[in-house]
Amino acid sequence: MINDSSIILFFLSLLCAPILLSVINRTKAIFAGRTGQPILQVYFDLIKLMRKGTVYSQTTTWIFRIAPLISLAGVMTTLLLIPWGKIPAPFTFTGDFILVFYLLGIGRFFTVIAALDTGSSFEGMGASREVLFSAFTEPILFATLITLVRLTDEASLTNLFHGITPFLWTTSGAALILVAVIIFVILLTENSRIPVDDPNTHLELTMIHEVMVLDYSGPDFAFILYGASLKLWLFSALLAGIIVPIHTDNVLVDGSIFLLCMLAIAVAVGVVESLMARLRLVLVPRMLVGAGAIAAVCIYLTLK
Amino acid sequence: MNMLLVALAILGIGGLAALLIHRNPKFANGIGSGSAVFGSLLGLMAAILLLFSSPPSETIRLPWSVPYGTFYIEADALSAFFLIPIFLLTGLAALYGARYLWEPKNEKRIGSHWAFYNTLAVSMVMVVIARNAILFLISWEVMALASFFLVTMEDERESVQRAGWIYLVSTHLGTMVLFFFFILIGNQASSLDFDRFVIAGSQIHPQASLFFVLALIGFGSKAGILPLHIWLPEAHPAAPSHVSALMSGVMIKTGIYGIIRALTWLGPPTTGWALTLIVIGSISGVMGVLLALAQHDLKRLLAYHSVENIGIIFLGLGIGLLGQANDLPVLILLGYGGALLHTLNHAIFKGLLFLGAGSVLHGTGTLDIEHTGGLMKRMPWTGALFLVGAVAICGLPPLNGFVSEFMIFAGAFQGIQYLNALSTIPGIIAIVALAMIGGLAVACFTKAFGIIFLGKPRSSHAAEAHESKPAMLIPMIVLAGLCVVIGLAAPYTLTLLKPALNTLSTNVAPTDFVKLTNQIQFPLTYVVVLSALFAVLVALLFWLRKWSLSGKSIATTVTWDCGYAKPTARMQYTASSFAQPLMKLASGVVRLREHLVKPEGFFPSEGSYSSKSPDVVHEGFWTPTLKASEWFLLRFRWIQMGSIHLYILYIAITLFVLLIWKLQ
Amino acid sequence: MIDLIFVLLILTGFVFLGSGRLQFSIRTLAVQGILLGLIPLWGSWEGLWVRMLSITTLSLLIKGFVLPYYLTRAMHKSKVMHEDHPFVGFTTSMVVGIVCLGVSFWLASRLPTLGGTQPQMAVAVSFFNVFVGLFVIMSRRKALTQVLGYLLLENGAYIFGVAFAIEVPLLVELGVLLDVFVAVFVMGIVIFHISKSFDHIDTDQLSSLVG
Amino acid sequence: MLANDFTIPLLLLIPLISGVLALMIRADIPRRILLLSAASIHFLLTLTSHNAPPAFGGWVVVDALGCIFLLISSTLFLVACIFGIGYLAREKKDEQRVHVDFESNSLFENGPESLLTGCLLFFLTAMTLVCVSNHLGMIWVAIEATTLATAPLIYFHRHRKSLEATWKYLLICSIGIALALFGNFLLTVSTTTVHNQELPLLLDQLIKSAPFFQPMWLKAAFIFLLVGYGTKMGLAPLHTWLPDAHSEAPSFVSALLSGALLNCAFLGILRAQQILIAAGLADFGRELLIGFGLLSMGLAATFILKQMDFKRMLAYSSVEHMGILALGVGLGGSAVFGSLFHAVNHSFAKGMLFMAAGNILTVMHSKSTIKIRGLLHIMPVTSVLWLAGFFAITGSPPFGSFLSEFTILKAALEQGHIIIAIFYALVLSVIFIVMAMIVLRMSFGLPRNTDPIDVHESWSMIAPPLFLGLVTLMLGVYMPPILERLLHEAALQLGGTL
Repeated sequence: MINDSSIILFFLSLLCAPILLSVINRTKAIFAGRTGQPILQVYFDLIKLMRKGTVYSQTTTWIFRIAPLISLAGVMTTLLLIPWGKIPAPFTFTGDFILVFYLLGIGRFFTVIAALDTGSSFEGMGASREVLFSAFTEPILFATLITLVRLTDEASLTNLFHGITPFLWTTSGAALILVAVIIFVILLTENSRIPVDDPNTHLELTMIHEVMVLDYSGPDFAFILYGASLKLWLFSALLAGIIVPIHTDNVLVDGSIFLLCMLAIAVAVGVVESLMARLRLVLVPRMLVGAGAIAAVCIYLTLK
Repeated sequence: MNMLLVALAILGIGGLAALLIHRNPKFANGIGSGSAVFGSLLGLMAAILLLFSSPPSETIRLPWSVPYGTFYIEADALSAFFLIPIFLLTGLAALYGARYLWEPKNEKRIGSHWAFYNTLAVSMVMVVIARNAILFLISWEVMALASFFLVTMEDERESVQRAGWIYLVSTHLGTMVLFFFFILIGNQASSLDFDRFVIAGSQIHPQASLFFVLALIGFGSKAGILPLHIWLPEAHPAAPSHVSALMSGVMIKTGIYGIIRALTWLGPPTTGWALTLIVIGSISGVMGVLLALAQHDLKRLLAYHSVENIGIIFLGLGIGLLGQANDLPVLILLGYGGALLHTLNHAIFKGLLFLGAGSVLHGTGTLDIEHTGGLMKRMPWTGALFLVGAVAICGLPPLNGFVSEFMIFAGAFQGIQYLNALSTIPGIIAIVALAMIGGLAVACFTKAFGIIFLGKPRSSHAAEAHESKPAMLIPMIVLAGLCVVIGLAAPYTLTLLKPALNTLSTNVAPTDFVKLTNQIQFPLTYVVVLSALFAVLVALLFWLRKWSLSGKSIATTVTWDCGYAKPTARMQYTASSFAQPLMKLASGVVRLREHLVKPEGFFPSEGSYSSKSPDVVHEGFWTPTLKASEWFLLRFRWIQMGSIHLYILYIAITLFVLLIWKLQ
Repeated sequence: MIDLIFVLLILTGFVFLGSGRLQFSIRTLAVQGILLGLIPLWGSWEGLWVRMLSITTLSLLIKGFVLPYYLTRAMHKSKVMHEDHPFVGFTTSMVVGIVCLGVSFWLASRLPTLGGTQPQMAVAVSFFNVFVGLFVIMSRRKALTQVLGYLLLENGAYIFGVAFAIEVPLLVELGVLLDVFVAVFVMGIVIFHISKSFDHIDTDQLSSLVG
Repeated sequence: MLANDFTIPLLLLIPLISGVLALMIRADIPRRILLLSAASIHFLLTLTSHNAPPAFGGWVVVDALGCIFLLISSTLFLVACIFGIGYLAREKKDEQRVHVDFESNSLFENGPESLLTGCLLFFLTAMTLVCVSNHLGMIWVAIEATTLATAPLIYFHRHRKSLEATWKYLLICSIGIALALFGNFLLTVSTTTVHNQELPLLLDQLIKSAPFFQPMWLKAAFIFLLVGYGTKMGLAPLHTWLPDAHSEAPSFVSALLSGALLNCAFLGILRAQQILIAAGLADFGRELLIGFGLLSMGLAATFILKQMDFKRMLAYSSVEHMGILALGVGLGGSAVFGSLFHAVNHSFAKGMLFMAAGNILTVMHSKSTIKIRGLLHIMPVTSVLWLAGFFAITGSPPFGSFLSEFTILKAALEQGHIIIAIFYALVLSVIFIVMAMIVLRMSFGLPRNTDPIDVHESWSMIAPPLFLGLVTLMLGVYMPPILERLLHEAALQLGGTL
């Protein structure tokens, strides 16, 4: 069904998304004992990029040009299906989460082939790793969804989140905690944060997501950066929806709780990034398989 | 019905004519392909009419003078639904083939080719509408033989001969199992007419599971489920591209049809059957896509993807069965609906992809992915159309592949939602498998598309590739169009499924049926709306970028090369390097034969790496089995040693034994 | 008296097994033929003298004289006088013969007696000759000896026929005789060809067709 | 029906007399014309012969069973003659009297054509006699006669191998026949129990009074008859002469041997089985037949695998199919119908294959399944026939043999012989696989550059096998009502059900 009221929230999230990135950076800065960049830095970057011209490699074709549009549009569309915690999403229907992940999928598809379009071996490398990790994350995500569906007997995100009540936490908190952990891990992976990937490094060989977009510049790169922030928002929102059981019917209260939770998640990510080192690439699959194992445990818990 | 028969007649006569005038290749080609195209057009209309005809099925039943045979054909909704992809692809592939085959080296065989092609078309139709075991088996085997001769068209190639033999053997063994299936079930029904086969109406028949297994093996070998899939990766690369499109797109679906038809006879299913189907489906799906990922021959890769998609269809069927077993109507509709729709979809995009592979071969002369690259620039149309197919087969919105996978997913989730602990297990397996398949399929097709069409040419083949003629592009355009249309008109495709679903979900009350179909239509509608929004957003962003770039510099330069002096096309990521990390992880199930020559010394002169991935099941199971039985049989060769004395000894011994044994 | 003939028939069988000289074997066969010819005289023929006589004379003629004569000629043609080293030595062959005899008597005893005048012994004797015939064919090298063995086999069957004075119509009777005759005749021709194109008639060397 | 009192006598006399004539005629052309006309007249008579009035005092009649085998033999004979004449003409055309045997590079010449023709016609006479005679003794005489008539045919190519083959054929078959004679006598004795003296061996009378026969003697008789005629029919392990003879005889003769001769021997066994059934000992015979059937099928498979000589391959496939026939009759029930129908299919399909093989042999000068490649490019039509024949003989739809083999399998499962059914299906599949290996390898691929290219395939080479192929194809999709009726009658005679 459609909740017109939530449309505002959709635009709101489009607006706020980049803040999360800044928050992460700020957290890291604090840990490193620096003052760090201003909270709106990401917005400045975006605007700057939008102002610039652009450079295309002569190897590339229209695929390269269309890819950023598609991935950004994809993730924007998904935000129409993501509720703010207990506040229902603009669109909600049975199995909407399937659409969410497949929309991310098409974005990924085009980012990857765009990387191959440049014919650069580094970007090829990045592409290869990207598909490798996504091949792991997708089944795990769906496994966690199985758990949630079993727990709440609901099959759409909004209802799922509604189904997560304090009572549910008391009855099957263990499963929920595990699910939260898994989703956090996946958040780190999908948004190429430490310990999976280091967005700040400048050694192409070590990067995954960043290396794929080496050849972008100007507005295209702005789209990509913005898309990345939206993706971060999306996963944080999923996490938030799971860990916040409280539900007052007051939109303002719920909204603010949700936002606070989002910030908390961003801080958490920052903390992790400051405390952990980047994993060796070969270890990443191991970590993901571990997450898969946890997911299996969750499912087992729900079958009882 | 009459229209259908007329279509068949056109196909048959056209094929015969093509054979008779094979001395004049030009006419033979024209008549053969022409009749195929017109016949299928007519047939397509007939099929659609039949699908929505007010008496749900039309029947022709004539006496037939062969033992146990009656000439009994019927076109109910299920048959009609399967007729649609058959005729659709037959026509388009024929249109494509007419141009594709038109080369001097083919002139001698073009007549016979079209004869077999049309025979294949006719026999596939007969398989779908036959209602008597003898008629069915005859059509079934004619289908196999016709396709066999199409596969072995270029018989001078060693690989083709091997492929032909493997295909022939596996299909024959499958048919043998079908013999048992039909005979046993026929003995139950004391008739070989399908309408008598409905054994033991509502209660569970003691032998039902046996029949189920037999049907699964017999039809599964045609559909290409693991471990009976070995003929697909051999046959599809061997066949001419439009034939591979037809076989992989439609012919293997007759196996699916057979299983569905068999299920309608076997009475109420058990959760065990559902689990079986889902386990087989998951294994076929995941293994199929993994093996595909390891291939460097484009058509082999596509062939393994057929295995994968058959797996997905099985998952759908499994969900449907799960619904029947626990009478959960919504599952029946979502599961069977998804399976049927995916059957249609797979026919469309796999046809598209094989035709695309055909024009790659036509344009570059090679199917080895490693020798291609940068084709997007030289053959833009093929590239774009192949891209559509690739996105569709990965099941990504907004194209058709997503719709069917969505239905299966939704079905599985609903199952998890409504069923009790143990009977959810099939659903869980299905979901995880589907998710895995999804991720891996993306990996596989980004590799295929990216390496073939993007980057720089890796060989001279690719460097002077040329775009195909319109006659070859038009069919692909039509198929690509269908991918988009079905994707964007998802709720309406449901009306296409409804009649067929109605015949399958017998134990659902008509009122519920309507209610449920609407209930399914609802999410699909939203999927479509959001897909549309997505498209709109893309357009907006495009406009936005245009606006922001207006009046600014848009430079072009070399790809960022980290300051390497002379980057060459050979330095690009290759298919094998792209797939390598996944292959490393999957090394348990997918064997990778690597051949590496390391660069040696201070001034390394040469180094090379090549890898190929033989089929695990083939090498691990079938070959040893054959070898063993051959060894066993050859043990008995001493019997015929040439010595007449020995021969007479046999007679004497036989006589003695019989006398002493029988007269005591 | 008739039993004497049967005993003689058995003995001839043994003689055949023991002898390596073809000439001698052929003579033995001739003797057997004559004995066969005599058997019907003890049969019960109600007023069928003509028939009885004709058959007697015919078999006497063919089995006693024509075939032996023809075989002798064939032998001389192929210049093979002696069956040297057969697969199974002559003494051993005799032993085998004794075994065959035992088996034949056992089989005969298995078959219940049917009232009437039929001499039970005939059954055993004919079985015996059939088996000996088979054994000879598979234990001897020379094509000619194998033909002789075949005749022995044939006689075995024939003994049975005449001893039970089976009333097979004359036509068939003649047919049988004719067939046997032609068979031997054709075999003779083939042997002749063999000896011509292989310049030997050792059938164990005729083993090029294998597998 | 146009059948009249003279039908049967004519059926016998025409080939006999023309055979004698053929021996005397020196010139080729008139002799060939004689052969053709005799064959065709015989064929026409056969068509009209069903329930022709018995002749020679009821000694010869045409019952359904006989009529089927008569039809097979006569048709096949006619077609084979047409093919054979073309073959002889080609052999004569290249003037030199001496031919080269390419396997052993030895020289050989052909036997006199007059002898060949004469023996062919005698062969036909004998076969006809087997099919029509109502008297076991006469059946015996006739079957022995077929042996004698065919020996010279096998030895038509005068070289060592064919000589060896002929010798083995003669000796083994004669032994078999001798045993059969013994069987006949035993049978006669077993009839004495009826009223204390032997009955004449007239089939219908025997069947009437069979219930009173002495079972023990009858069993002994059947064993001897089975082993005897089985040798001729080629049931394993008595089949040993078969591959040699088939591979060495001229192809159209091989076609006749395996298409008609084996059937005649089979008919001999069937007659004995009829009596057993009437005597209430049906199961005794059926057990034995099943045993021999399965053994033959299994053994054939081992020898078709990796067979080096394609004519031998066909011969072993005949062993297999004889096994199927025996099995079918042994199973009883609807399998009997299937088995008789299979006899028809097998004869035509095998005839087709042997003729195709003959063409291949004349063009490629080799019987090797290894050396020959790419026939599709050398002699397209023949190799298409070769492939079609392969599918026809292995019982793939839409050929007739599919229906018959299917029927037998169905019967086996109906009667709950699960093991037998599985074994049967297994062996059929194995044989399909191993034959496919050979046949496909021969047809596909590129010919060696030494091979002749675009050979002219004359009508006399193509038409006969093509015709037979079309017949089997026809039988796969449409069974003529007359044939159906015959088969059903015959099945009833053999205690089969419908």
